[in-house]
Amino acid sequence: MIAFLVRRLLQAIAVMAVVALCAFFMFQFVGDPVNQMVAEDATDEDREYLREQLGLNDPIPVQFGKFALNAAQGNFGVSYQHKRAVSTLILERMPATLELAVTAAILAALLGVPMGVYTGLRRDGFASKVIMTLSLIGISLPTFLIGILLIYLFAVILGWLPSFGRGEVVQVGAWESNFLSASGLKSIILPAITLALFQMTFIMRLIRSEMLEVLRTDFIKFARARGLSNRAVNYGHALKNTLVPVITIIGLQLGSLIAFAIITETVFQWPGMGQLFLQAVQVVDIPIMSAYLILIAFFFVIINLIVDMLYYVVDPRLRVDQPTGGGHG
Amino acid sequence: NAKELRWGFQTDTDSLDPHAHAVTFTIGFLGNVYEGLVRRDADLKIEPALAESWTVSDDATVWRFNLRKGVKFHNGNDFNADDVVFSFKRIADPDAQMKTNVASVKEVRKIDDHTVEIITSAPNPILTSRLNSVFIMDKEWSEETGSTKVTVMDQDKISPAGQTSMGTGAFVITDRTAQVKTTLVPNKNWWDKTQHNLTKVTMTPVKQDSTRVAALLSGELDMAYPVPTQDINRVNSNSGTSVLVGPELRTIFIFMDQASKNLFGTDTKNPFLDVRVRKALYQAINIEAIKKKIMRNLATPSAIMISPKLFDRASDFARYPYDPAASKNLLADAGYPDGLSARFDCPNDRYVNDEQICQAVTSMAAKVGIKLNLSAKPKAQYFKQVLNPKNRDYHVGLIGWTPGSFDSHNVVTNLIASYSDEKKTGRYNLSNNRDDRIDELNPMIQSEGSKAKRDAMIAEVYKRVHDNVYYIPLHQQALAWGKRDNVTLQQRGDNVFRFRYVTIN
Amino acid sequence: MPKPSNQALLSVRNLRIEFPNRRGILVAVDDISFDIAPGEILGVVGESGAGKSLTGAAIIGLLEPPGRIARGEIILEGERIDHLPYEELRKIRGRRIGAIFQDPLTSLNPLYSVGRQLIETIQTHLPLNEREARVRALELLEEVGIPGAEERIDHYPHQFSGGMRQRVVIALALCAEPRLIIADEPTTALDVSIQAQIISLLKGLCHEHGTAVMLVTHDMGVIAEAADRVAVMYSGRIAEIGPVQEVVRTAKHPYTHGLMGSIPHIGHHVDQLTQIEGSMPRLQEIPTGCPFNPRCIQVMDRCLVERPDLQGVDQSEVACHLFDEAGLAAGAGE
Amino acid sequence: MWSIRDCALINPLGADMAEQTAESLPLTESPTRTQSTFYRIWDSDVCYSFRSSKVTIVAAVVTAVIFFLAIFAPWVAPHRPFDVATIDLMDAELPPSWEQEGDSRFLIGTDNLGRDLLSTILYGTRISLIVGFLSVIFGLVVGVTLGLMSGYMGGYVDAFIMRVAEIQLSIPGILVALLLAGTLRGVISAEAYNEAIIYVLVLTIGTSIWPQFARTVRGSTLVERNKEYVLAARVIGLSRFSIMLRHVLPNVMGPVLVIATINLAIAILTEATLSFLGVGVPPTQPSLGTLINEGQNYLFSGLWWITIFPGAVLAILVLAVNLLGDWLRDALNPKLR
Amino acid sequence: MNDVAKIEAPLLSVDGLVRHFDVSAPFLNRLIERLDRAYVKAVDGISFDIGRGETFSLVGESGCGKSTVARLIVGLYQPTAGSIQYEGVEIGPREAAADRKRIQPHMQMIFQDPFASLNPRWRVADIIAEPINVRGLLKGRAEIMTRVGDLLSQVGLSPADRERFPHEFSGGQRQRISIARALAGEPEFLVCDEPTSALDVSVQAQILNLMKELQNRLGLTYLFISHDLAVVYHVSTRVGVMYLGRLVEWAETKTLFENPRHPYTRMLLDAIPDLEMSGRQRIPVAGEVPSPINPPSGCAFHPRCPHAEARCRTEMPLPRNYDGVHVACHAVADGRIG
Ligand SMILES: Nc1ncnc2c1ncn2[C@@H]1O[C@H](COP(=O)(O)OP(=O)(O)OP(=O)(O)O)[C@@H](O)[C@H]1O
Ligand SMILES: Nc1ncnc2c1ncn2[C@@H]1O[C@H](COP(=O)(O)OP(=O)(O)OP(=O)(O)O)[C@@H](O)[C@H]1O
Ligand SMILES: [Mg+2]
Ligand SMILES: [Mg+2]
Repeated sequence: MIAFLVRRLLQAIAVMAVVALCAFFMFQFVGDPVNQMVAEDATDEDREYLREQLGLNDPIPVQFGKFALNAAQGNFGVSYQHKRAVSTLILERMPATLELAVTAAILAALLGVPMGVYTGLRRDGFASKVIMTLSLIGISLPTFLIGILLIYLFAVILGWLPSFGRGEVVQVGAWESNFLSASGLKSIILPAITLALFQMTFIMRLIRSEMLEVLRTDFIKFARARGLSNRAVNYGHALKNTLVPVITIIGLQLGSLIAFAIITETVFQWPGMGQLFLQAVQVVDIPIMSAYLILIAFFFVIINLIVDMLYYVVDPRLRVDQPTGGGHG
Repeated sequence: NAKELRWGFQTDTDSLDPHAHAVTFTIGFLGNVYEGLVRRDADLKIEPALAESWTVSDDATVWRFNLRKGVKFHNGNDFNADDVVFSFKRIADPDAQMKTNVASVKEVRKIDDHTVEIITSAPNPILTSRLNSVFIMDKEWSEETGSTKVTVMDQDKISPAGQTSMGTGAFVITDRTAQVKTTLVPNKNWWDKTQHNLTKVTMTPVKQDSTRVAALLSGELDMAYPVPTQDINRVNSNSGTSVLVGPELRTIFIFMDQASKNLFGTDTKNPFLDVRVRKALYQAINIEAIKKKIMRNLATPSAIMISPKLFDRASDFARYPYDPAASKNLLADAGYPDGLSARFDCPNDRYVNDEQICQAVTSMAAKVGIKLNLSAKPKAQYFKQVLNPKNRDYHVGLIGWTPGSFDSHNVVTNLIASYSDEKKTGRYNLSNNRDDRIDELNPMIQSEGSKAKRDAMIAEVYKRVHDNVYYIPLHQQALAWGKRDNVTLQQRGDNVFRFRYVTIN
Repeated sequence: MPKPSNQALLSVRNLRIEFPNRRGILVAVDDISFDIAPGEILGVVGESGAGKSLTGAAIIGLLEPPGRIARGEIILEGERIDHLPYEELRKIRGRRIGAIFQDPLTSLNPLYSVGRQLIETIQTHLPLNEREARVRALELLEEVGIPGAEERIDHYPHQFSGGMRQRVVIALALCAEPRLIIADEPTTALDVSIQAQIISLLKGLCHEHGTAVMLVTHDMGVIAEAADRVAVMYSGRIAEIGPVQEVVRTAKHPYTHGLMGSIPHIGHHVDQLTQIEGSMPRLQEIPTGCPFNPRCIQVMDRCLVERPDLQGVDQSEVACHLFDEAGLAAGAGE
Repeated sequence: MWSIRDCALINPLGADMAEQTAESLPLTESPTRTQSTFYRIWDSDVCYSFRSSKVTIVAAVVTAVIFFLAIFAPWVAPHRPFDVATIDLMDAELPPSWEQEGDSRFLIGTDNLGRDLLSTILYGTRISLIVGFLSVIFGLVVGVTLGLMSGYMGGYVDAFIMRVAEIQLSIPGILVALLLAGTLRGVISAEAYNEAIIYVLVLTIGTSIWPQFARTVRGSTLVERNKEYVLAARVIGLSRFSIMLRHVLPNVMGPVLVIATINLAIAILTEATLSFLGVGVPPTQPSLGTLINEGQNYLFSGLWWITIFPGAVLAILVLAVNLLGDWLRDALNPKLR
Repeated sequence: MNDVAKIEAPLLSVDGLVRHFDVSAPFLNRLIERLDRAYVKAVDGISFDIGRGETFSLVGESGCGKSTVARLIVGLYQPTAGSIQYEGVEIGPREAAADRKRIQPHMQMIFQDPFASLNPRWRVADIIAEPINVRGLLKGRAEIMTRVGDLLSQVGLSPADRERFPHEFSGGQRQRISIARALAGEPEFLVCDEPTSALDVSVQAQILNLMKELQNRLGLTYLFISHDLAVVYHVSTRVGVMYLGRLVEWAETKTLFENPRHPYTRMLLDAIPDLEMSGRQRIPVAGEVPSPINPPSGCAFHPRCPHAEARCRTEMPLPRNYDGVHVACHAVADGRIG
């Protein structure tokens, strides 16, 4: 297990370094941060001074080296736009994004899994077909349009839910949470649904097709032959055996959940990291962009780690211990 | 009874530091908290603020300001000349982007506790027009909190003034979560008479246009701006909300590279060297259609490059008429009977409906035979590309300008005078034309004290621009502020929102 | 047609299994009947695709759709079970009928420990708590000959060898001491020594508990060793059924005859094994009359048109026109 | 796992070979065999399951119609929306012709710049389909090639390809697209960018989806390469390359096809999302996504048709393609017949 | 039975063949968890010869390495050590790749699973034509198709079956298709890995008969692997008994079955089910199968052997020739059993 963790850690560092490097080369072309910062009537000297201050005159490898060195010490620099430490900015925004992404993931799983199981079991049922078709809405309209339509319906026309923001947040230690106030809870509904819709469809379809496979296996037939209850067979045996690929995909999709959060956060003015990033792109706030990308890579690595560990929990065949039984085959 | 104003703009203030950012919204917002020696009223006229009165020497280089007595900062500290000297020093720091406002200031001298003298390096009759955004901070507070300098790019040198504020203004920030919400309450000890009836103000940024409009419609915001032009009808037809429209100071115009022999990056001869071609493009543009269809009448077509509000002789000028036939003739005269083609660069997230305007211009120009290849991109990339006087990578482009000093000289020296690094002129002369007469007039306008003479010289410049079609001015875009009907407020042409004029019924 | 005997544990009457499909209906098993008495092992042999596994699946009610029982009855201890609702049938499965499927590698859920699967099955059928169920599971594992059951019970299927896994599958089938066990090719692909262990285990059960077994296999050696009676299936029908000695030694149906003749023997060398020419017809092309007629060396005109029914000959029953009154002499001569 | 019984329909190689043999063997059973190639395809299980599912037929017809209209847009469309000279700003924002202020020249109205919406949608669908298809094909070719190599060759090749895929996966697709499009805009000239933007999108979206194909194919290849038919091919002495191409590839294509159909939808939506983020196709040549994004601004102001029509086309297209994908997934799975 | 064959130089000769599979944990795991490298010694030094026109059979417990030997011979695995000579030419090691390439076409293999060894997406015609195309034996589509038709008739199928897909055939027919494919390459040497284990006896008989007929007609040489000792008895000229990666005994078929010497061979023969119903109780081989990763020291069979002595636990017995019967057993060498 330790070896496994060490290996993953090394991989993680490598992945993050490559991500950072790629990102760094790209930033060159996103735009010029200086123009976004100076007054319109600033002189060329002013601009040159600022350029020097920002270290933009160094060659890229030097810039990257400095960045990597600082980043390794947890120092991601100062935001050009906000004039604050990037680490603080991102930490401030993280709870919002994580709460949104996690709520969406849970929502997607809570709806997607049972619907997937159901449509897998009743492949030809009318209800299954309806569910399958309706679920396609989740992937047939762009997220931003769904978000705007939801806002229009629930905030403007019905006036039931807020159209933007996080509502009242409650500070719990360093963490600002939505979940502890009524308005916070109300606020998260629409963004979470918007974000979850795609994932839900995906999970549902995946589970369905995996269920269809698993239900035909011998051990399911054998479980029925043993007279186990339907529930035990469908959930205990069939569903559990779909989990390895489902966990893989959900893990991979969590990454895209965070990416799609950029759009959801923009539409719902959700004060998360995605919005911070998007704004950073607009004003070429390089420190924020690099920190965000590294953070996303970090999340991905962590998620992958968790996914791998879940494999071990779910599937005993993947555990590293030596087979104790004599024999093969 | 509590009168809370909940309002939203498309972004948040960059930070609360009054000197660090050269960003209109940030400075505009902080103007509710901080004050300068002078301020602008609802009609943008300069009026006394922290200075009760001032005098200027004849050569317009020494300004003496008599400071208002009894003014207190929000923390109760007295306002005095030390604070002024300190603030001018802080804003002149090379890392403070507001430093351009004091670029002409050579020295600030404390005469006594309530008198200061400002000495400029050259005659500057319009100094006060820049001083309204030189905000005065409390010296003691700044020293206590370690805010004597603005933030530089080092994690350990972050100025606390970015996160908290200490001004003399009509409102006090009580609570702020950056990018989420900033809460203000009225300053009970404010020196001026209050006109508003607010008890609390909350500001929330809402980036997405449709979301912002939705929040206004659903009553979650009392005031929100900008309202996209196409949504104005919707907001007006909604019961309880309406849009307050008014002309903005920003002028939108088209520039054409008039220096390069060949179109940048091609072997094609630059057709815009010929005034007839420039005029052909001018006359191909149906400005009324743009006004009606794209701007929904929220634009004022303009013949010159400054808002008529800022130049009294604006009415002397009239646009060349929209006349495609004339355009075609001009092109034929210039030797382009079969038309010509050039690239058209355009920002897509900077001005009101910028991209649509460019698309419309493209289509109109195509009708007379000028084939413009539109390339629209985000401002970060657009400005990087066009705002480089050493490498003018464009043929035709679109840009907008608000004179920071609310004065024509700003336009002339930045946009019209030819580019010169040492004279610091023409940094934004994107048309890249060189007109010796204008270069001659430019310094004269700056130091001319007489308004009539000055206006005449400015008019001469604008006439030359018009005759030679150095630029194609389009319009002044309009402001559209959405609000609930029970809110009354003053809309300023510089798009700055002052809470002190707001009342809620 | 044989009468259901009173003491039969399982009676299959006129079972017909169909696969409806867009081009028509495939009849995979057609009108087969047999009984199994308590403590008896019925061997089932026949060409691959003859319908052996489907018969087993039908008895336990696990035909996969679109397969269905089109006709016939399945009677377990005097009670008809083929049309019971799912839940009723479920209670019979595992409790009264145990099943062992062909492939030990895939019959166990790889994600649960052997013990968990045993305990789960025991608790489904018997009113035992977790601890008692575990004790019972341990007993079972020992019974099927897993050494060190105490330690092995918490292992996962992949940690067992093929032979041991097959024994675990048997233990699972035995959990609730069912009266009938359907063992579908329990030893295919295992080497002879593991095969021997499993056969002796099954035989032991029959002797000690009076369990009835339906044993499907290709291995004639296993049949000869273990079965009391044997049914020979061909193309969805029973060609011959009778005591094992009689069927193996004096096969009556030409197919059985061919089958027995095809077995290579150690000790006496032949250059050429006897073989049945041709191959079994596909389900959609079963000829009229006797399905074996295209390959039969003793084919008669009657075989081409009239389907033979099972009829008693000695202690066996045979479905062949050779044993009709007219043809009796000809058949007996072989 | 995926044994595909009816190669004729989904495996061009198979169909191809069937024809060849049919030609080269006129001697045997010729009367039945002339009809057989077509008949066999028509009568195959995949075709049958297609013929017997009304939903699938409708989906296929809808997809075909959309494709037809998109491909033949220049001939079908009543106006030429990409020719700026033909657009008149004064025609802007006309509602559909059946509404009161509608104009009979513009069947379903015009957009905010005066383009005929119907024509714009037709042309836009074309762009969306190009982006969708090319990027899926790009992702598919790259992913399948790398996945095959990774799975078949194993060892360092496998480790390297999978690490690269991991890096690719750890930057979510949208971000890759955002940065890559931004970068290219900075690197190449504006004209080139406008010309190239479609291919840039194809490249970025394709880049972000190849790991999915690679992982899937690698997984199936790992299973297939140890199957005895591959070993048999090796014993026969076939080269590695031929084995991968001729033996393994057709057997791992099943899930690939299914992923491809879903990703087609995802690619089109990603393109729309990118234009929402400001890096889409140029506004003068809008795709469906750009149109929806443009129209989205006019939703509140009552100009519903600018979003609703392209939105509906997109939704219907995605729905139809996915229904086809669903059907294909089930039809190709012999266990589900 | 074909006595002439033995006198000639052997067609295939295997000497000290070894194949180990590395099943070690990844490097870092070994480093941190202090594990050693682990190898499955699937084939651990075996030698035998096969004469032209002969059938040599390998029998033994599941997992003893029979398939691995087969795959080594046809070049699917690289040997870890040892030599494989075909007509006196070394084709084993990697360096001999050129020779292997030249000789490979003379060998073919029939795989255990008749369905898995046929590409499900190929038509029978293409499957059978593949070796012809690869070897370039014939040119022209029509000619090849005629040949395919001939081959199909030879294995008892119809030329019309060319157009069908493998799944349309029964198990026995598929097996014949793979035989036809093997024959299409016109091999001299055929490796058959459990070709009949999934078939019922009548289909099995058909296939065995065909193989025999081909041997008689074309002089093919077989390496035959099976669990079914009766089948082995029927087809082989000579039989080798494998235990845990080694050959423990090999001899003429009749000799081996009538007079098995190695204790394992004896136990194996005792475990054969009794079809004659002579009332003989079969005795399964006692004890658990040892792990090929950590095989027992000395003679690998000693934990299960009734004749084991101290020496058996420490010293590995080498095969010795007793009148043409090769046995690797201390007890036999010592004359304790015989
Ligand atoms: N799902 C199905 N659809 C159509 N036909 C089927 C299906 N399942 C089985 N069959 C057919 O039913 C017949 C009997 O199958 P069954 O599995 O009972 O054979 P078997 O006697 O057990 O053969 P084996 O010895 O190969 O296991 C076969 O011909 C088979 O093709
Ligand atoms: N590629 C491989 N990697 C690791 N171990 C292997 C590999 N191939 C075979 N083995 C191991 O080598 C040993 C011998 O395997 P082999 O397949 O040769 O056995 P076999 O005698 O053919 O068995 P069976 O009768 O079950 O087919 C087994 O323990 C097997 O697990
Ligand atoms: Mg079966
Ligand atoms: Mg083997």
